Amino acid sequence: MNNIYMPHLAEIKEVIDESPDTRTFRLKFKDSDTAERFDFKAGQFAEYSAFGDGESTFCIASSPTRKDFLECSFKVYGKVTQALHRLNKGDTIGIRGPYGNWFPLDELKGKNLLFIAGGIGIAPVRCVIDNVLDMRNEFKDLTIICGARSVSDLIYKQEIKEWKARTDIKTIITVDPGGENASWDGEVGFVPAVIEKTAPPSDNTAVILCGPPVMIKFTMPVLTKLGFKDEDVYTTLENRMKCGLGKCGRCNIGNVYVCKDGPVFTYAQIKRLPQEF
Amino acid sequence: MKIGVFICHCGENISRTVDCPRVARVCESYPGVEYAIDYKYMCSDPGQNMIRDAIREKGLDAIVVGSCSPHMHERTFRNAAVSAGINPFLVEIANLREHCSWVHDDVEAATQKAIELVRMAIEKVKRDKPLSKINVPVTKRVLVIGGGIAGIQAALDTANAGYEVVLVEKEPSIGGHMSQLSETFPTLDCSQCILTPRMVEVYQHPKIKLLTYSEVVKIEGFIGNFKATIKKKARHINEELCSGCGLCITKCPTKKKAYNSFEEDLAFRPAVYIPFPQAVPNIPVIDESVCMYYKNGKCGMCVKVCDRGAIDFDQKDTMLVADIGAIIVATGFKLYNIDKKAADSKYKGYGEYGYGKYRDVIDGLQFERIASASGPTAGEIKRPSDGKVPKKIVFIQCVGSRDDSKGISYCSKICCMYTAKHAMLYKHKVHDGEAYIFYMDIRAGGKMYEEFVRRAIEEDDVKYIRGRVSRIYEENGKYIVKGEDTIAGMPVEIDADLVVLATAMIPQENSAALARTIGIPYDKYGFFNEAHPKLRPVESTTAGVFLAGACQSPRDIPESVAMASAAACKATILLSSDTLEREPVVAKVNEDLCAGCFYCKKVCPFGAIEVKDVKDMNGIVYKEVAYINQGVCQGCGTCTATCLSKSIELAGFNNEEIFAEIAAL
Amino acid sequence: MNFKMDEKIISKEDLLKICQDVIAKGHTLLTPGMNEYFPVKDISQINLNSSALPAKTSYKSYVFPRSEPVLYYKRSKDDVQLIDVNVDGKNIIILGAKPCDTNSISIMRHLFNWDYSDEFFNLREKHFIIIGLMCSHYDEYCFCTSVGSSPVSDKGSDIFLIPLDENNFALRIITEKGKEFIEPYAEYLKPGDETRSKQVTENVKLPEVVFDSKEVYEWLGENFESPKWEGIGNLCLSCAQCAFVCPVCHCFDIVDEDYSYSEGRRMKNWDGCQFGNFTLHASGHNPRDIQSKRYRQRVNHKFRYYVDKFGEILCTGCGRCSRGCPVSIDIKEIVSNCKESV
Amino acid sequence: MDKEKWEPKIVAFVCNWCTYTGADLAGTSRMKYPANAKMIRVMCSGSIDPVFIIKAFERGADGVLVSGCHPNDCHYNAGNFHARRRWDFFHELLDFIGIEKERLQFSWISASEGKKFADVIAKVTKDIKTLGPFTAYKKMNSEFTAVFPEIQEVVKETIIKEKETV
Amino acid sequence: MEELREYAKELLEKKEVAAVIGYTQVSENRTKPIIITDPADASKLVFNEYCLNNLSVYLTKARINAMCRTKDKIMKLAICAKPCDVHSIVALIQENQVHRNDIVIISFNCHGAVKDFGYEFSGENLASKCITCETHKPLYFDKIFGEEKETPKASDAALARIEELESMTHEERFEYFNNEFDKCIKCYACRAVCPLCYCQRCITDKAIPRWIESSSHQRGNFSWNIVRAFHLSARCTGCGECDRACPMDIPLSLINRRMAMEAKKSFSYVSGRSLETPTLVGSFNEKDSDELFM
Repeated sequence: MNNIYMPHLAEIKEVIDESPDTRTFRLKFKDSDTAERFDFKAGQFAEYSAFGDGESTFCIASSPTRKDFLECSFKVYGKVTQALHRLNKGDTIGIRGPYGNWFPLDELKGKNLLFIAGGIGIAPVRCVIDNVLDMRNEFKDLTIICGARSVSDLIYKQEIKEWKARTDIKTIITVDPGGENASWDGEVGFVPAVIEKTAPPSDNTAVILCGPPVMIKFTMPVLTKLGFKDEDVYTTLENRMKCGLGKCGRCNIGNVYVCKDGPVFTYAQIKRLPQEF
Repeated sequence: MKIGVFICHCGENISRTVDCPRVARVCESYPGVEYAIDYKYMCSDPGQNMIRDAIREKGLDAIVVGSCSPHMHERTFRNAAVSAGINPFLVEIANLREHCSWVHDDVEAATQKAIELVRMAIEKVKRDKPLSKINVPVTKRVLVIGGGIAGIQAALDTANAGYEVVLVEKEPSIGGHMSQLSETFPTLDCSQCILTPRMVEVYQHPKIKLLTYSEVVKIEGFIGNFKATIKKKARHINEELCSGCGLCITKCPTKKKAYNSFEEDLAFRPAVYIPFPQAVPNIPVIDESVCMYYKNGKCGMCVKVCDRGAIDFDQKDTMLVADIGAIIVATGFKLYNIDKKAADSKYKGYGEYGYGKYRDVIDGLQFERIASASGPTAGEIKRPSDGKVPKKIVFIQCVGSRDDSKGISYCSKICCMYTAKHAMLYKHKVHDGEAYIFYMDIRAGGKMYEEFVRRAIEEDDVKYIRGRVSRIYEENGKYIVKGEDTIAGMPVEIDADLVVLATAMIPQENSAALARTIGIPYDKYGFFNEAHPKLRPVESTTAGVFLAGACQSPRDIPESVAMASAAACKATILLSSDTLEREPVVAKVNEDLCAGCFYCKKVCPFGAIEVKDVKDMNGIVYKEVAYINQGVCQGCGTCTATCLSKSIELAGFNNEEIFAEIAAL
Repeated sequence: MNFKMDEKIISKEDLLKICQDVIAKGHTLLTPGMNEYFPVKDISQINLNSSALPAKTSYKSYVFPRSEPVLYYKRSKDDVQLIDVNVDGKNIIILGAKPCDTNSISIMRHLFNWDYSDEFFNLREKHFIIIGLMCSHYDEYCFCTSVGSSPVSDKGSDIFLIPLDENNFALRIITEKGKEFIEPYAEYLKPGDETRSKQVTENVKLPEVVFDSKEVYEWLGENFESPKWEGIGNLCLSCAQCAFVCPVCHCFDIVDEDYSYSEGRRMKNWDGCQFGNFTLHASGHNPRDIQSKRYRQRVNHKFRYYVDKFGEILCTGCGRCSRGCPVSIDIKEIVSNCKESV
Repeated sequence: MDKEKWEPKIVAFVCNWCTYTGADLAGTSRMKYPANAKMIRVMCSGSIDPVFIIKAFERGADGVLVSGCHPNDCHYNAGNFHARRRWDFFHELLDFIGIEKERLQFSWISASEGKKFADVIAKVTKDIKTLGPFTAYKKMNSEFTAVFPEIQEVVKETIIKEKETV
Repeated sequence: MEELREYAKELLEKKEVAAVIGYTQVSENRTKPIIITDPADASKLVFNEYCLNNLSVYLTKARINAMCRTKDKIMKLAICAKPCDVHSIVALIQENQVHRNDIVIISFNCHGAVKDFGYEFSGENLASKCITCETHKPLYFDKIFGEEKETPKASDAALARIEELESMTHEERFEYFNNEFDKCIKCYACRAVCPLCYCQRCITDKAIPRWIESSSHQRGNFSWNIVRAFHLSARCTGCGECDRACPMDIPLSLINRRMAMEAKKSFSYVSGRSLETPTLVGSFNEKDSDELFM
């Protein structure tokens, strides 16, 4: 029987502590066939199992262009993330996926890209960034604006360092006021304020925006002011999901099932949905 | 999470019945266990180093030690873990010695059980959260409850150490039972003579605030931060104005209206009185129940004679509130009232001895007053009924004590000594008198105690009869004491003039109610429980509350004084630091989920739970939730089990941890 | 799937003989009782009564169990072993299904098969043989006619029965599956008389059509923020009785449960959109935090979203949800009065 | 099933101050008692939730013991009094639902009653052995045990045996 | 009836109350709850033998309480309550969910309510709780309507059932209850209608730790039903709403009643009868029976 709820097993090859409550797992499928067949696009998500505690949904954080391993990052919130946090290198987890739609990178080729990420929202954005960097010449200017509550909450410090080192990307990192420390050399301020200050040009530019709802709420007016169109802003919805298959009904908003019709939506699409996310 | 498992052999204590290497091997195969090893003595220095090294080298996040009871070495292993950088609350102990190897013979069964015990600890430690100690400030003032010799000693020691003391005594004067005694064993020195200077010292001490005729009605708060509410009963005499001249007492027309309780009801007193001449403070009290003024509004003689205008008929009870850092409870004892005023229902009386029926059947304290130079007979031994000097006197020991059938199983400890003293005093005063003592055993353990009893027998010719008295009845002005001599194996009958019963020492009236007010446990008799019978004899289980004297169990004077000094010392240790660290095992409310039923508040034994208002955007209260004062909470967790919505968790023993233990079974 | 209507006549006695045989073959035969569709142990339990109200619950749980394992797992330190579940492919014959129930499986089929196929559902459905029975009674909660069905509709049935008189039924073979099922019993079938059955069906009193589903669809689209929802939300107590007795509600939850230290299973359990924690995020955020939003979701999902997505109303008009509602909230009344002001 | 060989699984929830310490004393005094009971230490008998007992039964416990300080001897004054009321109802409920009273037992054991602790454990173990495995509860897992036949053999065997007797 | 409507209208018009929670007629033998905020709607109120719901469940609903709190005024809630519903209100007051001064209790002289909607009121169709009811007059109220009438006689079938169950062996009882609980579909209608199940998040919805398995298989159902019954022990006032709400006809109130009998027998306590008596849960007596403990 083709059991759509049956996950693939993967081994935790590496555990990276990004911040006190956020972790990245580097995963490798136990079955090499699965590893070969597991194809995904930037923005898609998966269901990760900690057997005994359940499944949790988060995006795939590594780029589809880098196939030797899969990465995911999660923040400890609930039962499953707590259980995942207890696991060590060498332990086994389950993965179902990839699910959902993706950022339409093919359509965005030839454009400038502006990446805006806050908190754990940087995980899907990182996937896109890495993907884009692996085909750098297909895109024009790249700008990354990335925010965290404090320096210690900032995740992907290693990746950020690499992005910063590159000359073909403009990378701006900010922490919320009060979250800086003595050695902090980045910006201090909330993401919307930093965007307003940097004022990236809006022509021929698509925005990839991920972060907590409150950040998105305050960022959108700024983007509009800077001339970005709702259709050019791509973001993700984070409704609660269980099955990831468009069955369990949990993520239904209006006539979309976020897990199948999403999670990537343009801001224009989101505006047309019932505001239940 | 990487867990290290360390299995101790405890020499052979564990390894004799538990296959320690196998336990370690099996545990290593459990998820999350990074490292497992067994060792001869985990608590030894090399053992602890092994733990430290493993934590550092393997990058362990938490450890489980399979060893002796956590009550033995939990602290040792926690300290070891802390020194290697692990939070002490990420250490769990599996009790493989007391709960396993020592109580089982079968190696296979014991090993299997040991594995399961360790597995439970592993699962618990996986869910343990790091905790840190709670700091609370300390109020530098001690409350001493009870002004007997123990309370006096505790107050003086504490005050001399430089801390403020509030001494609360329910009677009009301090002094307690010791002030009633004639002479004290085994030295036969005058009780009043050694006590009075101490009483005066208390009165004059600048650090001691003395509240007589007062009672503690409420204790709130917690160690270092108690709040005591004290009821100062109306004396109807202005303490500020009274000079203690005593004119009101001598002029009071109600001369013999009330029994004098200080004289154990062997004498009378007027409506306005001081309990005894050396009373501290030397300020009288007006007894409303007998005063003419309160009966018919007339009289007022005392007002007329008091030139300082100190009489205040309108005085009311007042409530004082004091911030307190530590409490010393020294409420003492009372004597078992056999049928005197319908004895406590939980004890069965001694109707067969005729106490209360025959005026010449008295108890030990009454005899003390008769023998006392300041007593109603001015120290002459006279019997209460007709004032005749008794020629034959019978003392009966263990009346109430050591008698399960009457409800008291314990030995009152001091009766053997004071009865010997009584007999001796009698013989010293009535040289031709005969003194008989019925005893069960003579318990004279103590410095010079045995010698004292020997003296009574050998020098003063006190006749000891080993046996119980079955009945006492009156015949021709004599009291026929029928008993048996179990050594001679024959019945005994003595026609006594006076019978003195050494009745049991029992806790003060309402000791249980007081214990609940303060929040300390007590035993089935009402004696307060010490925290540990051997190692913490003067501490109650409630942090910051200490015990002194006979409120904890029958004690004689030197023991009471020693306990008082010890309690004072414990209290001053507590007060010597500005803040104190508390174990973080306290409960916490999830305010989002709390439904505000306050069952938790109802069950909290410490009053640690308060009502907290949750307001909406307009500042209107829309919900009330429970809030736990972490300083007050003692961490019993009763609230967590009572909470229906499971919105309270006890740190260190939270529900997830216990579920994990159950799941690992 | 629909074949040319083929109508026969069968006597009650013969029908019961078929039932007897079905049971003897070890198939499950379900028939409606007062509370539920129950497996028949003895044919005396069968009561083919067209004038009964729908049982309190439908036979949904036989195709979509209220709680079923989707996999078993066994953990050890470095590995996890997964064991797949075999859905028991036992034939289930549902005898006397109400027309308001027969349709339910085909409505749910869309959901369980768009893109990803839920084989748990499909395998069970494959082994279903639904023998519908015309309905001749309705109460104040019935509204099948308003959602495009009717008491005489054979939609969703493999075989449909129409009582002609006390002892005889017209037997319509609707699907190939039905045909296959009935073929071995051809001996019991007598030639049909369509005029007779037509006469019976035409005489059935139909519940009044109380709303137009298209209008409701429109209204819902325009009145997402209507104050009406608040009023209903205040009355509704947030249980999921309505969802759990509904023949087409299909939301579920997935949870793991351990059975021992290392073994356990992953369960797929019914869930209800009326529960407050249905959409609750682990972070504490809840998109549908109050009952009015949840009730709005329920109605919208049934009468608008599902139509958008799959072209059918997610409702069969059986009225179970309203009949069982502890506070007597009547979905029919709500949608039929939707246009009235609050 | 070999009833002689079968060893019951017993969970004891004990308070830290009295019963746990009493058990320590039993150990220090080298008293012997059966190894069936595994102890879970909580701070006070007042903090034991009835759901713990249900969880223990779910996890295959055949019997549960709850033990705390004697009345008035509670380290926290009154936790055990509240516990006493709670257990009165819970025990009555379980009895009504059809769970034998011996499956869940209670005791007050003070820190000085090492002997009593050993006796109580022996008694509970004996009672449960007499009652036999808690098959009624374990049968609820039968679907699961079919998948993992190697676990909980006991249950399976008893179920088979029961079927045979029927 | 007119008096009731007039009174409700007056309360609303004078803005003394934010809403009146009452009953309205749906069809001949059926009523349903209604929350009235507009004085004009007061005419929809009814009170009769078909007023079956225990409306006190609405008193703890956050959205309804929110109606009482406006920026400038805090208003009361009026509630129509049968004398037995007043017991629930008393329990809610004791558990700090409602303050006596925040509500207006409109009560009635009651002579019973129907067991099932849709049928005539009679001795046969009499709610189980009415058979043994001793409070035909409310214990607490602000306004009372209706005349005193005789309650139809009926036999106490529930008690007979309890006695019958108690005479069974443990195995038989376990079998019986396990089969009953097995029917449970975990719709939690019993919880939703229970006035005393007011928790913000029920124990069964907690995932860390998972207190009760959410699956509605035998084990999960068994746990849920035990915990539900235990949490209501000594609290349940016997309104019987759980029985009525249960779509699977599990005898929930039978267990509640059995536990209430225990409260009465061992502690002489009946829940929800007096505002002065302390609740049984959350209090203790040193003299409570020690029988259970070795």
